[in-house]
Amino acid sequence: MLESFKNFLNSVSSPVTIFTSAVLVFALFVTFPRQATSKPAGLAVLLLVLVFFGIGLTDEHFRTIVSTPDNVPIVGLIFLFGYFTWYAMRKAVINDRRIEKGEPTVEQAETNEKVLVFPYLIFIEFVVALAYAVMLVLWSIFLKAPLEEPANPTVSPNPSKAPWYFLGLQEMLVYFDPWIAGVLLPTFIILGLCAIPYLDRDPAGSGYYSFKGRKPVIIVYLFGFWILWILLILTGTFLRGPNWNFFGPFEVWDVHKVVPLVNVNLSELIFIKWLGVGLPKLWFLREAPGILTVLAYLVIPPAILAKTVFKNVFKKLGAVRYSILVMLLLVMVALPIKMYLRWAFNLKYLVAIPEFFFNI
Amino acid sequence: MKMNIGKFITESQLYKSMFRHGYSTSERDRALSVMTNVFFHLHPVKVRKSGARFGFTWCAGGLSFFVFLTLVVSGILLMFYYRPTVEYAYNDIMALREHVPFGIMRELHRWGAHAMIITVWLHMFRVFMTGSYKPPREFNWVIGVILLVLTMLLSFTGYLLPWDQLAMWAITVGSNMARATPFLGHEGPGAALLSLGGIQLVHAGSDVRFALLGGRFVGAAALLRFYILHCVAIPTAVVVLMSVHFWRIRKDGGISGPL
Amino acid sequence: MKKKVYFSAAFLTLLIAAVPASAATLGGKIAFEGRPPAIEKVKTDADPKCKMAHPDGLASDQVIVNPNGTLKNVFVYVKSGLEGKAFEAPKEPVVFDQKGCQYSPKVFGIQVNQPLEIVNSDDTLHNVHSLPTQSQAFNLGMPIKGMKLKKTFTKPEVMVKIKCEVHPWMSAWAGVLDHPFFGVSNEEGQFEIKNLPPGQYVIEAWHEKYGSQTQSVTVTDKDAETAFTFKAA
Amino acid sequence: MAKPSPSLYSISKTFVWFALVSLLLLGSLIAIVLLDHHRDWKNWQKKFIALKLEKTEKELKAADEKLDKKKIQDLRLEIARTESDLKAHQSERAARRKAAAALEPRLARAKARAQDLKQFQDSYKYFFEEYRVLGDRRAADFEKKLAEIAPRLTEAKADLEDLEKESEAKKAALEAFAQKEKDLQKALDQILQEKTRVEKKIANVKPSLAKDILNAPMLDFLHPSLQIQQIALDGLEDDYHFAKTQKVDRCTTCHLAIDQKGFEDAPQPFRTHPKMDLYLGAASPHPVEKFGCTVCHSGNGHSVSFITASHTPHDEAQAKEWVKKYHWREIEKWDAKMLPIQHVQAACAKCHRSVVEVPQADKLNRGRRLAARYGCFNCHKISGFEDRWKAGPDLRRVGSKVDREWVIRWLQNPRDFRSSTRMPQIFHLSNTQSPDEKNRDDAAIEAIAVYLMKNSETVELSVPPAIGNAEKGETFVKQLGCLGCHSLPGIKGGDAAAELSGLGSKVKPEWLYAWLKNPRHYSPNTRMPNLRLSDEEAADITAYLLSNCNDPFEKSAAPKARPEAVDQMLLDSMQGTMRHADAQKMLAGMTDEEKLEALGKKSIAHQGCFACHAIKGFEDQKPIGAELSNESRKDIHQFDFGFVDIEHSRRAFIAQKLRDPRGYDKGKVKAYYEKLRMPQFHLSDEEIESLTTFVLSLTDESMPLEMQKRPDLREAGVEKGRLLVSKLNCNACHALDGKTGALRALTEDPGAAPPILDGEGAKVREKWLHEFLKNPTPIRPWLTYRMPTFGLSDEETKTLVEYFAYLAHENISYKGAEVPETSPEKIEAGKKLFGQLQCAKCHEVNADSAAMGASFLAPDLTLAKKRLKPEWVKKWIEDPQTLQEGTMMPTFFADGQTPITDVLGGDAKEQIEAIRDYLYRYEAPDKTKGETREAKIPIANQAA
Repeated sequence: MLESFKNFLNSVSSPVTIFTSAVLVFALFVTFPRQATSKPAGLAVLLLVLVFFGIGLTDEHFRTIVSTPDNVPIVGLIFLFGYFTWYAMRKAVINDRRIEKGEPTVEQAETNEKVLVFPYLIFIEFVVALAYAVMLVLWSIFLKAPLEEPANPTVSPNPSKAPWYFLGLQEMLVYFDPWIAGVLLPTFIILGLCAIPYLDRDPAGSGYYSFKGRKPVIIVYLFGFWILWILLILTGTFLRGPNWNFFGPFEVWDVHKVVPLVNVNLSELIFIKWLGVGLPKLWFLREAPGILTVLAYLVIPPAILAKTVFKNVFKKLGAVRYSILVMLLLVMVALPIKMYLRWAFNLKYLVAIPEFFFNI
Repeated sequence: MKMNIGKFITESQLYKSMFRHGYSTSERDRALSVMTNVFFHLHPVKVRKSGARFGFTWCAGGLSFFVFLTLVVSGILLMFYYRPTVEYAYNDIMALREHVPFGIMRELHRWGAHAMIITVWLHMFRVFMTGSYKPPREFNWVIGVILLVLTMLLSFTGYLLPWDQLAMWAITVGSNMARATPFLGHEGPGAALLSLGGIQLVHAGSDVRFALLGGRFVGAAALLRFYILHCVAIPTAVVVLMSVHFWRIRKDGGISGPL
Repeated sequence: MKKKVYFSAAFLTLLIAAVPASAATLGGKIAFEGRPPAIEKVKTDADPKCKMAHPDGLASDQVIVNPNGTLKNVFVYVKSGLEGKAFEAPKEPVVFDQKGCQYSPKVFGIQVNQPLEIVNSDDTLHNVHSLPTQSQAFNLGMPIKGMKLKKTFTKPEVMVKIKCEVHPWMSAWAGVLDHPFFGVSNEEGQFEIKNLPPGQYVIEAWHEKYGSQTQSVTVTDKDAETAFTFKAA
Repeated sequence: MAKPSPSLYSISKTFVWFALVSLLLLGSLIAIVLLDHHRDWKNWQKKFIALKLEKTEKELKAADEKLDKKKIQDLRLEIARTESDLKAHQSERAARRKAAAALEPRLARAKARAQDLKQFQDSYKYFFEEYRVLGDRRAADFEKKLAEIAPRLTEAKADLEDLEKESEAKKAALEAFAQKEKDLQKALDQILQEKTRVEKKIANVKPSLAKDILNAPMLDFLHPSLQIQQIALDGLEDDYHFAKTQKVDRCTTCHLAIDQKGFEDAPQPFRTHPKMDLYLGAASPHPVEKFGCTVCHSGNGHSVSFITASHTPHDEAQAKEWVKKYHWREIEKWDAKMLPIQHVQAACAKCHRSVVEVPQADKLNRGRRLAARYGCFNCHKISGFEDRWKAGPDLRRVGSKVDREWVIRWLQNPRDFRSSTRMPQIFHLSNTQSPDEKNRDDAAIEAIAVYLMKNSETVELSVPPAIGNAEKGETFVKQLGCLGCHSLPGIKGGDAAAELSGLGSKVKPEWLYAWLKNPRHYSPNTRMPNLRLSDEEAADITAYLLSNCNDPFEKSAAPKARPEAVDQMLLDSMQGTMRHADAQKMLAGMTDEEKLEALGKKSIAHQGCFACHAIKGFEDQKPIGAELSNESRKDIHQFDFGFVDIEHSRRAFIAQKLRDPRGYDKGKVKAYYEKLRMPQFHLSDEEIESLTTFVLSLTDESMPLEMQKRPDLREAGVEKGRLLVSKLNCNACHALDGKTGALRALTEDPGAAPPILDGEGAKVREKWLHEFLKNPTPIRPWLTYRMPTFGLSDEETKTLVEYFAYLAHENISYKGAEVPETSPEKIEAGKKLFGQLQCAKCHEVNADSAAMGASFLAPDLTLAKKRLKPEWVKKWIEDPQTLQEGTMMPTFFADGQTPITDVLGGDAKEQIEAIRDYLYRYEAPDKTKGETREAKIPIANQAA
């Protein structure tokens, strides 16, 4: 019974199912925030996750991976961020309701009252800091820091993984070349984060939890954080085994697992499969469709959007900021687009110019 | 009699020179507690009631700072035992595990580092959800983002120091990406264009990864570089930026709240 | 020097004191059942001197069944029951003679470090080659009539073979022990172990051809009798 | 005054929280301190202290029992009596003490005066010298001062000496009173010495409150009695991959008595190391301070805990026990795991390189021998073992020996023909069990047979001159020494060469006859030597050996290759290098026989037969096995355990590979030519263990040169010889170099056994040995065993001569027979002694002595002068037993005494030399010519 359940989970899990279902769950969460942040819903999800872990821990392989010292924080992170997302959303929903009713938000209600830092804030800080210290000490007592064999440049462990907080990037490497996944995307993430205050200029929602008034901003942020960052980290940590092959949560990491690598480039798709002619010899001819596609992706949607959905935004931000905003959004969306292209068409590169290490 | 001794102490010049004021529940004493204490003085005397609530801030920023302090202390203790050379690094870490008194400092430091990343992410998450990056706090948000990146770099540079397989290969995987930096990495797009008289300027021995590692692969030079980055360079930057961060919180109106 | 004598005398006294004054003699008989093997004659042609000594040929002394149906040359000794006791080696040697191209005695007991005096009473080259596994082996050539040599065994071992490399038929057996409680059956098939303190012992009887047998005996302060029986193969 | 600020929450409730978290933090900090203080090794040390205490107390009891109680009692009484005596003379003592004390101030003054004067003198000297050089006139002043002070100093010194003498006398007088007591006390101490020593030891060991305090948490930095023990090894290093650090072993932290005698029966970890004379002991070749522990045992020497030290159990049962006792688990992320005890000898090879056999490492040596025996070195390149010979027979002329059918039957499963064969099974193994694969195996077998026959040269064979007598043949086989290398059905012999069974079903008589007459005629590189058989002997042996047949084998089927299987296999093999259609075309143009030959070639190449057998067409092929030079350090992830469910460790992999070489193919989908190829040797468990030890010993880990056992020129020569000796299998007959000759053990009569060769180098002349090895001639005519002619090359002969010489610590000289110089008198004396000692009784071989049995014969002494070294002859006559234990040669000079007193003044040394000198001029009388010994000794003309 349990085994067949685990086998079922293993067989249905794949990057595409996990990613898609996460996106669906996310959509549900932001579409029905009120229901999602109700206590029963929260408890139900908590219970579900606990049951999953409970079952999982009976599995030797799952237990090994989850209890690897450096993976423990990620398990904690799931619960912590799950809870705080739920909690923040809950507060936002409460405030939204108050705003609807014309009442001030919880924070606004108290906005003119000031309390003495000593003792009220200081005490909270101290109690929390002490509790935090206790947590750290207990963590240190019960979990030994890992120490493997001495470094050996001639023997690489399989899989070799980056520290867990960079595993999202390592997971992106499946879909993009290092120069994008390892350099371009992180740069865009940092720049994008820095740009948030300059792109979201709506003064509403400052200093209190709210959702309704900031829906697009929060959805984009949460999508980026949960789906494109945390989910990828979880996949990279728990579901990627030797040779960076995908493994179900209860699947043993077999070094010898072989999966077919039948990815093709866009140029091959077009010239060989669809047109039935050979690949052009010149790289710019060969890659012309890909380059055009990428350029079109970067140019056409902003123009269309500026006229339609983002009309107001365009007006509010002006051309420069609008371009930056759209560019950031496009790069962000490029990741799931590339993922789905890969899953649907085995597409390897849109543009493949290995001569210049320039592959997209 | 007992009271007298207490009084004798609290009224002595020595005591008064140190504490200056009493410990009573009077408004004045409480305000003085904050104002006359260099540590508490990070805070204003009074804060917005909503901002003081745990439910609002989750104390994530404060905890990030606190765990940073823990890491500084445990890190300094570890520095007494650790030598960043390929001959000794691994042995020193093993010594911490096997027999050095309070070798648990290493656990505290490692788990503290993980905890700090999580708390910093949480802090950013909270700040975003309360819209606290909005004017006038835009720039402090930017500093916060930089601090977040620095936090991860601190952890990343520290990851190499045990010099075991886990460390070396995590750093190898992480730093391999630098190879593909456009123009600056020898396997990055555009690097081939940078040449002078047909001689490649960016190659494995001159690219950005080489600069980071001090070599073509993760070796003795990388260990030393990461050590210095981990113990000196990045913490200094973090401390400086943190000061700015804290100072700006005060200057931007304290813990955020509805306008 | 005198002091030493004094001490060893004192030591001996102590030893004697340690052994209960009452001691018994364990005697017995070695019976032989079945048909005695035919007496083999050995060829002594190679050495004229030996041939002269035994003109009619020399009978093999491997198995000697006495007229009274007992077996000669069986070595009987206390195998266990004396652990933890020490016994001084006697000064007087065991004499081991080579006479008429035969060893005499054929089977004998000797204590560790007790001197073995080897005598050649023949006017021919004799050779005494001991083959112990514990002690140092010796292989002595004795070309002169009447010459004597002294040797000892340093470790207990039952039995040590002694043979001659010149005369293949010559062989003898020595039982080397760290105590004096042993005996060899004589022409009557009798053996005697003297001065045995009371106690529980395992006694073993050994014969060159018929192997060894053991018995448990309890010795009181009275003389006791026991018997072994060897069967023809 | 502002209005009071609002409150956020109740402060007093916060105090509760505050208190709670503070207590929790305090608790966890205390937990840290306690956990930090609690270490496994401390518990072990405490247990050891208890053990040691128990032991020492026993020692104390023993020491106490040994004491002469009566004597102690007497001494004590005596001391008490002297003390009371002393009391009676109290007043006199006081007076003397006073007198002595009175001198003290005077003495001090005199001393001070002498010292001061000396100071002045030194100072004057300095100034005088200084000024004199500078030409200052004050020099004169100081010269004067110096002159003045000298007598004063002398006087002061004399005064001082007088006073000192006086003071000493007074003190002596005072002490005289107590002298007797002191002497008595000394005597008492002497008696109690041992007891006091043990008592002190106990006091050191015994727990005490002070020790408890010093071991307490937070105080244990001061001077704890429980401490980590470590051995820092100067010459040895831990290899941290491109970085090396000094090796440090902390094993002794728990293994506290590892190098102390007396704990042989103690429970682990306190047991004394076995064989202390070989390991750890200060006088042993591997003292613990120099070698530590992990260099042999491997594991993590830095560790002080059971698990991280990487203890490895030797079997399942121990693993279970450890889990129970120590919560043991295997640490995955640590490669240098401790060697399980049954394979620990693998570590010897780290330093003992370039030796054929490692002293005392029986299992490793056995593994190496087995590897040579089964031809492991032929298929697998292993550095250090490149110079090994092919394990299988030469097949370049096999057509003259056996027929095609026999080869087919043989390859089906060699053990069906001969259960003891070393030839492994190659076909029909666990990974070729499907009908298709079986067909392919059968096809490959016939194809190999065809190839071998087609590519075989023919040898000229001669028919035996007469029909042999099998019975006589059997006697010859037993008597000539064949059994040294060969066994026969029902007759136990050596196993270095093939068991001679079923030959009647295998070879043709002409071939066997020719082979026996001269093995090299058929196979130029064979190890089989030439026994110089006469035609008749060879014919008899041929008849005897052929009388043994293997009927079931002869009747067994010799499966034919199916043409479709042959075609398919050829197509598969051609696919790699040509297109399918071309291959088919090529195939169509071949006859069946051609196809088989082509497939045979492919199959031989595929299975690697040529590695062990010389086969035409494969002279330069590289063997197929993987290189094993660094197998013990190969990354564990590179071992493909497939679907075989065993422990993932090197040793488990190797053992399983040896047990079932094709087993790792289990459950895998592989094409015929992709399958594992190592053949099945049908090894016993014990052989597998030894071979595993051997494979685990293969490492390229470089040890510091000074740690390695590096052979000098002589040792290298010995090693070279040892290899040749093992190839030629000299030990099959001779006892030599610590090995008992196998044939000697089989021979009841030691005199009839092949000679012992220990000390041969000191015994025989190099020139003679060289000639003898090249062309052996009988020395001991009564021996039936025959020293064969090995057909050694000059180089090989030289190797052997050097080997014998170096082994006996001799220098090499190819000088011929030198006769020691002497005088006629001495030779005359020698002759006399020779007679009196009756040497000829054994050393003169004649019909009468032969009748006594071989063991009573000794070598012909006429050969001595050419053969033996004069120095050796002297030593030999003096004491043969020391030179060759167990020899039949008796000593005539027991304890250096001669039995003959009337020759050369009864001087044993002189006599021995005389006999020797006589021997070098001795020639045996030829009785057939009626010669007597006397007549044959030409003393006069030789002594001159």
